[in-house]
Amino acid sequence: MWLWFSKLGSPKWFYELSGRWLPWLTAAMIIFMTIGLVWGLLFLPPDYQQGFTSRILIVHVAVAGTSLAFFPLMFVAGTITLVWKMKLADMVAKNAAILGAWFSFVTLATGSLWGSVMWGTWWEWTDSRLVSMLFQLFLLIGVISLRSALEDSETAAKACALLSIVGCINVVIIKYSVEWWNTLHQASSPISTDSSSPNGPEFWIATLIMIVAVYLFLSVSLILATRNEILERERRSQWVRDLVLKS
Amino acid sequence: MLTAHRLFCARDDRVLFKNLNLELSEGQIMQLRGSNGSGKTTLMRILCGLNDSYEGSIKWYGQEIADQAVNFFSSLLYIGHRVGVSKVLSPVENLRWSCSLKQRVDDEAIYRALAEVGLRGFEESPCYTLSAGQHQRVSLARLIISPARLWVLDEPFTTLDAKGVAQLENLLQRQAQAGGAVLVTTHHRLNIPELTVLSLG
Amino acid sequence: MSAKQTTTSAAFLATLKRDLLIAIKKKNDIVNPFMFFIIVVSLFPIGISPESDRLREIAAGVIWISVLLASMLSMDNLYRSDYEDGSLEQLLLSPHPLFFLVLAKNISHWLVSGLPVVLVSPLLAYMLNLPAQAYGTLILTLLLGTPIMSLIGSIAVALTVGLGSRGLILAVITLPMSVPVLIFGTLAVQSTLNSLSPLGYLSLMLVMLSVAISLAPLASAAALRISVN
Amino acid sequence: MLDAIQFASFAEFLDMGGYAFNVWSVYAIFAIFITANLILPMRKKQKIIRQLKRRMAVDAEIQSESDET
Repeated sequence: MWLWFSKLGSPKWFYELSGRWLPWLTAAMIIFMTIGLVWGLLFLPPDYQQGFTSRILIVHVAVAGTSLAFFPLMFVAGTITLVWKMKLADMVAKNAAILGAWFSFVTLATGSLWGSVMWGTWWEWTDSRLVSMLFQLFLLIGVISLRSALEDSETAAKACALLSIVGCINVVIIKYSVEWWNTLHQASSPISTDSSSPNGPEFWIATLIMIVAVYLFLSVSLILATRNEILERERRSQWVRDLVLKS
Repeated sequence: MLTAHRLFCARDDRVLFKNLNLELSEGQIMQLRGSNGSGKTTLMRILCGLNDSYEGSIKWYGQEIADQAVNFFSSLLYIGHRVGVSKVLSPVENLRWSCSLKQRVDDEAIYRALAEVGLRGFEESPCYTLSAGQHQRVSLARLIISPARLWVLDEPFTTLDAKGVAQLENLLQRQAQAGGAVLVTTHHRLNIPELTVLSLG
Repeated sequence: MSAKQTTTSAAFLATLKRDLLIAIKKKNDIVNPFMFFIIVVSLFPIGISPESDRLREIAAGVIWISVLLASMLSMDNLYRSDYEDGSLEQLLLSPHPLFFLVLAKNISHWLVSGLPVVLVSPLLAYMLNLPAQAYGTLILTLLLGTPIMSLIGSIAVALTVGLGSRGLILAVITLPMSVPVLIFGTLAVQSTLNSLSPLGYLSLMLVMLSVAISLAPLASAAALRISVN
Repeated sequence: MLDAIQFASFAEFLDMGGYAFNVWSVYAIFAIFITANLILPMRKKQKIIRQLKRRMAVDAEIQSESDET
């Protein structure tokens, strides 16, 4: 068990393993993405309430659902960095923060494009999901800027790990308090939550396919970025030199 | 009492030291030598437990320091580049705090120690009115008060005048005779007969 | 030797005393954030509207946000000078649990920066036309909320203490984390204004405070060990 | 299968039931997001490898020079 764990932490081992996985993951991503997009755009019948705007939701829900994975991911990576001093976890965490910020931003952008049709407004403070996603974005930006501010890479790794752990706990508290805050203001809100989810099994199947596709995209992109990070940080080691010579 | 075994430390790709072994026993004064950037300060901070980015083992009386931090910290006195003297406070107020982090101390002992390091008359003046050498002397007063077995001193001689240097050398020898140990970095030629030297880099 | 060793509570008190002493001697660090708070609050009526009805509605929020901003300012000094003069290293090398020493520093920081703000808040509430029945709730929320801010801010300060120029990074990290405090602080005042009991919110803030007291110093201590490397 | 397509003409497809701007913006953002986060790391990898090659060439040169002297 311990051996396996330390092996998992070895960047070289990860680089080789991920190199073997990457083609399969990419292929699966392309397949799911194509099915999801073609079905979503061409075949999905218009929702009886929302018409063709339900096509927005397919993408939005997939991205939003996936971006919920980032704080747990960074929590785990941060714990591993602090407890076992595993460098690989930090390399993943660094890129997860950046990718997570992208995800949060796209969630907000697509959400407000959908909201502008359904609610007639681009931004709605009474939607707790949008508000807590906004603060998730802020927290991720905080982690990213802390890393860029700290020069020593080891200090940066540990500091960001700690901040991610604190941030995760906070995201949960923020989420619940914003929800609470919202229920009290809901009276004055133009939104009724019931209308926000279209019915129909086709919609959910299409969304599910997109969620799988986006998760696959997340792993492919994260692996690509992590591999770059490995190459940069391990540039002095023999195996990276051999690899560069071969390519 | 303090042993380090196969220490390895690299900072951003640069290997500071590897496979470094060190043994410090009672009554020993050890001087760390090495050019600038050879890792003297880093080694000291690692040995004190301030810096944990190293590989290898450090033992205090045969037990890893990480497993007995409380025990180790109460027998350790460290004075770094930054001597730990607040400019706003007076020497007495500074010592009252920094000593009480480790042991019980009365004002009388503090005044006596300050007089011994030549700060009589400055006890109550705020430290920003004192010179760098006098700051150093305030921190040296802690050596007199402290019962710590192990002293780790990073460049304690730099700002001292000739008299201060002699006095500190004297203090180090007194500590060694009392069965304590000293680890010190300096570029000075120390006037201490039984000196062990460890060269880095 | 063990007979001469200090107890943790003695080290705690010594640290508390020292920090208060430093704060009293460096008056600017206390006075400036405090003045900043008062000035920011008095800018709102000019920027938004001098009408008393409008002011009454925003009073609690204005005071709370100004408190958050002022605490950002005062926070910067929590560990900085200790880091620069080496006292922080001495703190880390103490045999006593860092948890309590950090807590002592946080308490002293709150006493000199949080408490004055709480004390002056009724005056500002009056200037913003907050109805008198809400004063008690406002003070209570501030009493519970400002220490939470000090404790959370301490983590961020500890993480950034080694930075040469940190600019606004402290605010970027800390302000998003202050959202729950802000929400419950203002909700409590609002519900008093609507003649509802604020007890639920206050007890929630109390829970948050006790969680912060028991966890935040741990995180701060870990952050200090990381920063002083 | 083709009759399951919800649109009678290409123009209707583009129109998206009147919500063309919103729907197509979302898909455009999504497309940019996906491609950017796949292409950028790939390009970065090539850059890193190029840099490493250059550095290794320099290292080898220094090595051979010091061997000669």
